[in-house]
Amino acid sequence: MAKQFKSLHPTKFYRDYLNQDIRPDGRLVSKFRPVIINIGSIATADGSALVRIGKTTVICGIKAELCPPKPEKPNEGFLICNVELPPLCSSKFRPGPPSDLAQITTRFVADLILNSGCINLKDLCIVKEKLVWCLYADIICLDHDGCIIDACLLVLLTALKTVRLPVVQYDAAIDKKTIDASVKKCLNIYNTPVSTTYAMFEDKIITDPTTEEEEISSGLLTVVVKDKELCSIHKPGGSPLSEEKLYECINETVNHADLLITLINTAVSECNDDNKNC
Amino acid sequence: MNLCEAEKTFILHGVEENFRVDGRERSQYRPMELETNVVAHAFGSSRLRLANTDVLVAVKIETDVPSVDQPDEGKIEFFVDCSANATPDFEGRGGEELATEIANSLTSAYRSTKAFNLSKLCILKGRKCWKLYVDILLLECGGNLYDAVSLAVKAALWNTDIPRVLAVNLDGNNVEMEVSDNIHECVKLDIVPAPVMVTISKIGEQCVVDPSAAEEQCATASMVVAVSQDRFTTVLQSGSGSLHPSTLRESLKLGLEIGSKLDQALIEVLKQKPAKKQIGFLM
Amino acid sequence: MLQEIHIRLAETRDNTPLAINQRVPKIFTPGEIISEQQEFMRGHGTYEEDIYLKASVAGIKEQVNKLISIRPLKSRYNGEIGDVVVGRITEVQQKRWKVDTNSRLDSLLLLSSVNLPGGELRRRSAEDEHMMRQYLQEGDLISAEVQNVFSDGSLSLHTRSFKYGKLSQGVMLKVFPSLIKRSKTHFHDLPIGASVILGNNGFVWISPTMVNQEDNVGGFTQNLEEVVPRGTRETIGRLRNCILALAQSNVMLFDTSILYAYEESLKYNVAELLLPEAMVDVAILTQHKLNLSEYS
Amino acid sequence: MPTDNKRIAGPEDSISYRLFKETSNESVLSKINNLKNNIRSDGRKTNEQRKIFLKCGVVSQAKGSAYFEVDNTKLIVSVYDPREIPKKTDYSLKGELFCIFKYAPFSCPNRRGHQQDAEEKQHSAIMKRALESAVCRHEFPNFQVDVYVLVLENDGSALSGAITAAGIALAQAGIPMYDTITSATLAIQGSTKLLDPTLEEEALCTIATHKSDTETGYDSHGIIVLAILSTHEQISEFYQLGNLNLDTLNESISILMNATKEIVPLVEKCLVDYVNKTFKANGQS
Amino acid sequence: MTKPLICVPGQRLCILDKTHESGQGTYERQGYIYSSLAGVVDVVDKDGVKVVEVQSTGEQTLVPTQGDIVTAQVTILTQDFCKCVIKCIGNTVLSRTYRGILRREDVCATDKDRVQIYKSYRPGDVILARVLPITEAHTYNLSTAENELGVVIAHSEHGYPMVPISWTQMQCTKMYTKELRKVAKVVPENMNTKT
Repeated sequence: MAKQFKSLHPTKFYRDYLNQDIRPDGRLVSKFRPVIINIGSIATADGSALVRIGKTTVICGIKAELCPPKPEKPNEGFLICNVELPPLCSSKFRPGPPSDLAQITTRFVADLILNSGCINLKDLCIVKEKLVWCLYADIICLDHDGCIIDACLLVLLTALKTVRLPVVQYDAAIDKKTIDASVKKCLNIYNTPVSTTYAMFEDKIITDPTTEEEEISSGLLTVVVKDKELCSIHKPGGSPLSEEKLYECINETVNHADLLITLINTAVSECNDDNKNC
Repeated sequence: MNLCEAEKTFILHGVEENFRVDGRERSQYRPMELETNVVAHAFGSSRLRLANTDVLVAVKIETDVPSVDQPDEGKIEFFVDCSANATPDFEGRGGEELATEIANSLTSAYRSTKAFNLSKLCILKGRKCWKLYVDILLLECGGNLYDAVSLAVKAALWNTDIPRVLAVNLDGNNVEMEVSDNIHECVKLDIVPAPVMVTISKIGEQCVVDPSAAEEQCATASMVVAVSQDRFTTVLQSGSGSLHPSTLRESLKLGLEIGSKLDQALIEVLKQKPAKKQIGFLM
Repeated sequence: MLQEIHIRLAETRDNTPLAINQRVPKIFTPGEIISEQQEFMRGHGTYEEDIYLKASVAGIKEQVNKLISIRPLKSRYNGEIGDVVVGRITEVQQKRWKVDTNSRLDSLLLLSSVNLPGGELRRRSAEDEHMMRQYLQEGDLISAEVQNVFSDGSLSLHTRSFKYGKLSQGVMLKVFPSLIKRSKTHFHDLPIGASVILGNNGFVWISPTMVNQEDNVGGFTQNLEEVVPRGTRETIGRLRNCILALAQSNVMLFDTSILYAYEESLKYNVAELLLPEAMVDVAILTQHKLNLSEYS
Repeated sequence: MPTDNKRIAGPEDSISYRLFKETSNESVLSKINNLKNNIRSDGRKTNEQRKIFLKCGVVSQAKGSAYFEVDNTKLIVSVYDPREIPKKTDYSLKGELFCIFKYAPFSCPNRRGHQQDAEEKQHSAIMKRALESAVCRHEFPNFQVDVYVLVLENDGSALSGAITAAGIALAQAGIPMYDTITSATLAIQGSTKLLDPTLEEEALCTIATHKSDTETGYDSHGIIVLAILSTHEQISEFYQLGNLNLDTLNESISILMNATKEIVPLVEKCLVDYVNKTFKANGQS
Repeated sequence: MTKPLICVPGQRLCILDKTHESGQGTYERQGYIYSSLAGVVDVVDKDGVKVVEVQSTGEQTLVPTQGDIVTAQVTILTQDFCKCVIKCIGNTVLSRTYRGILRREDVCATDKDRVQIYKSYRPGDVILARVLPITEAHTYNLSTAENELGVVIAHSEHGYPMVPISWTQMQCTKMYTKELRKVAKVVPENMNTKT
């Protein structure tokens, strides 16, 4: 009967659980789900990573291409990142143009990467005014079970750290490009912003919510930190939140961030061991 | 239009009897009528009528830059328009799926170099080439679209005149091209090996060619084979349905046989003196 | 294989005019003056402008006393009460079926206007409503009579007679409604072993002749087991091709014209009747024979 | 192409750096010659398939899902509950399948767009045809079942892999099916028939070559995809490209029939494992 | 627990004869019974005939069919009908809901003409209903014209649960106000099982 009840009165079903201080998936209210990071799984990409937060799965592949820079920024390359939430990952999404959520997430992640300064676009310049790298980072969600921003940010940063670019010789006089694929360079990543999401349900704050929890919650909050500092807060509407609770969330994020960054670095270092010439 | 079970049974028994509703045998084609050079502004055009199926094809030519992967080849692109005139089912975006499927099948069928040599369309390697736009308009649907479309396309390409290029100069990055002013000085493409498609429908336990619209509804599975000079350039299924391997082999054999005959008949007609008087296609 | 594949060029087609010495009726085009005299009454397909009566559709003039109307050559079916029609079910709705009868709007067949199995006087219950798809479902063909014409021109049909109801094995053809000649009966059991229903709406139904029509009570049965014998099948195929040949040459369709065409077509085999030359030939010969019988 | 303002677009004229790579000494022709001599770059025999890894139930939000991997070809399929067919109001006795086949932008040597291109649309149509005859469509009249395929990395035979994986995903979703469906790809160059071709082999087999240096006639070449319902021996999809004669086609059918039969036990094992697992879980709860 | 007999779609289960019948999750072809699901084989004895069934171990994929008893939630009321979303078929919880419509004439078995929708159902009510034959493609016609069908869970205007006190009335558990409903006679024990 539990399934029927959940289907008919999801909120009541959930409240009953929370009254016992436990969530339907067995977690405590402030408990994070396990995170798994896997790197370099896509050989056709120049950098790739796969992240799982609980059941939420996202994959990111980065393709490097060559192009002339914008006239107004002659020594900057491009980093184009897009988040796809295909209908494959959840029944919430329909085939066709990107959903609102996908557009919002794309924008948020893209802005965050540029503003946090974790990557310097000038590093992507090959010959000023002539040739720069354009990195296409496509993040695709394979399984949407909540906290999509957290997963996207994590996977993007990890993937960026695995990017290996070949050396390019450019002869501007005859417009000739020569690629030396035997030597590959890493990209400089200056800092690692990570985020965690919270859901508000009645008077409680739920850490790292699943899709079901996100749906019945009265509002979401995403906190992004880098180097133990607050980087961004994303609270798209919903019920109001007291200052005190907000601080709690920020502190919790800062603590959790260490764990995530260690995880990224462990994963990336394994790859670097395989790739000594980097 | 949906048929009722009794009508389907009648058709099915007829196929088994080798006497179809209109009196044809299983491997018999309906008579066709072909007209070429019907669109004055096109480089080549044709119109084919097969019973109630009516197809108009026009070929337009433009210059283009060859793709990076194939720098010494020209391009050909097929576009099918299922107008709502043809059947009310095509209203809105109803015909889109069928249109892409037919266009895709043509692209596949013409892809082999042996069937259609794109290198003839190259003007200057990596710089300039001809691009053929083959526009197909379905005026009326009376079954067996693939066959009718492929025949009409072949006829239109047969009549296509490509302007003769007199000289090509390379000036820095720009390609300058001189085309013959004389309209009659044109190059014809070698269309003889171009594929024709044959649809084989499995109705009951038998395979038939040239199914009418009603017969198509009774088919449990349909194969489309594109035949170019006794070889297959494309085989695909149209519509869902499954076949036993032996049926597949049988229909491939039948398709090849009919395809070759069809091709022969078409080329014979195309070789006849080109049309002088115009017959409007409304007649 | 014996069969040839026929592809001909359009220019080789000859548009032989049908029967040279036939009285070809004058065809009026829209806007053409029909009459300058004012004593005539304006009928369908006409309008008055200034002092003239003009045609609003392309067609043939029909005059009943003072009433002048133009019957369009090509049009959708305009139903009249009492017409026999052949139609196809397009939708099952609450207590009624929608039927495609070649009219501008789909026709209606009410659950209360059909004979349900179990006799005419049976009470209709809620169960019947739930069984509607079992009686007639999408795609099924019926013969029916026009019971009523609504103000928007859509038709209400009924099948409350033994001769109407669901159609079984056979072939349906579509021709222009104007080619169907109105006559006392539109059901013809032809002596050549096939039955034809010439629906006023231009839908023609050809089927094997029913041996025992009494069985067909209520008319909701279809015999899917029965295999139509080769002979009957050939007759049906020939009739089909003949009717199409006549329709293409705009010869009116009624039992005599169909029978004449059938006789004239016997010199061809059935599939040969798909060739345009043969079709024209059959139509000309039929018209000729009709003219002869008309004069004699 | 219309501008896509719902995504962040990159510069218009960027090109893959791989195009400027120094071409390797081995030219295309010598590669083709190797193939004609039955030498494959990965050392496989011509009729040897790569090892297949299959797993179902990988997407928690989907009703059914499957992951398929052969060597570097990786793809994921998910299936959802029947839903209303958009823009369709008339009654139909049979349900439909709605397939979307998509390559991830980073899955191929050259970057792919976000929107479906002609090839992907064609693959979607082929999948729909192949799968529809395997599914008991009368069990969900008026509805469509969505099947989404995402190729994460393409190293050849992606379409046949997607069909096999979709069959598993449909079965896991509890959609009634007449049979399990398996599919395989064959690439042909000259008289060589390569089972389960890699991406490079697929590309080489679309090129028409001369029979030998002296002759002018072209040699056979092409690609065939075949999907089969194994128990009932029904071919649900047959798709061929290239230029082949009847004998080659007939031989190819036999090779592919055997190849698809080899996959059946893998599919069955995958499903049986799943049933076992859920059955135990149901027993415990 | 005996080891379950596991099968996959297309697996031939047994011959089709007088003593073996094809049940849920199976189909017949050329004299044999085949499985159409991946699941566990179950043989049910029915009047001496063995009905072969296959039970899916995961969540079943079902769409409502004529005669099914469904659990639905009322969403919109009008004079002539109320709209609802179907959430369960029998005991199976649907992961995707379907649209249902309950017409005025199908609310009660008796006194059809005097039924008023707003006196029978309110938005949010959970009802048991039977699926009528399908006429429109995307909406299921429902009926509650049986004693066992009607409202099973409802909340009063004040938002508290209500309990049935008669065929036509329910009472708020907190405020003791009475509201009109078409109440289902709850069969004790497993009310959702298919009849």
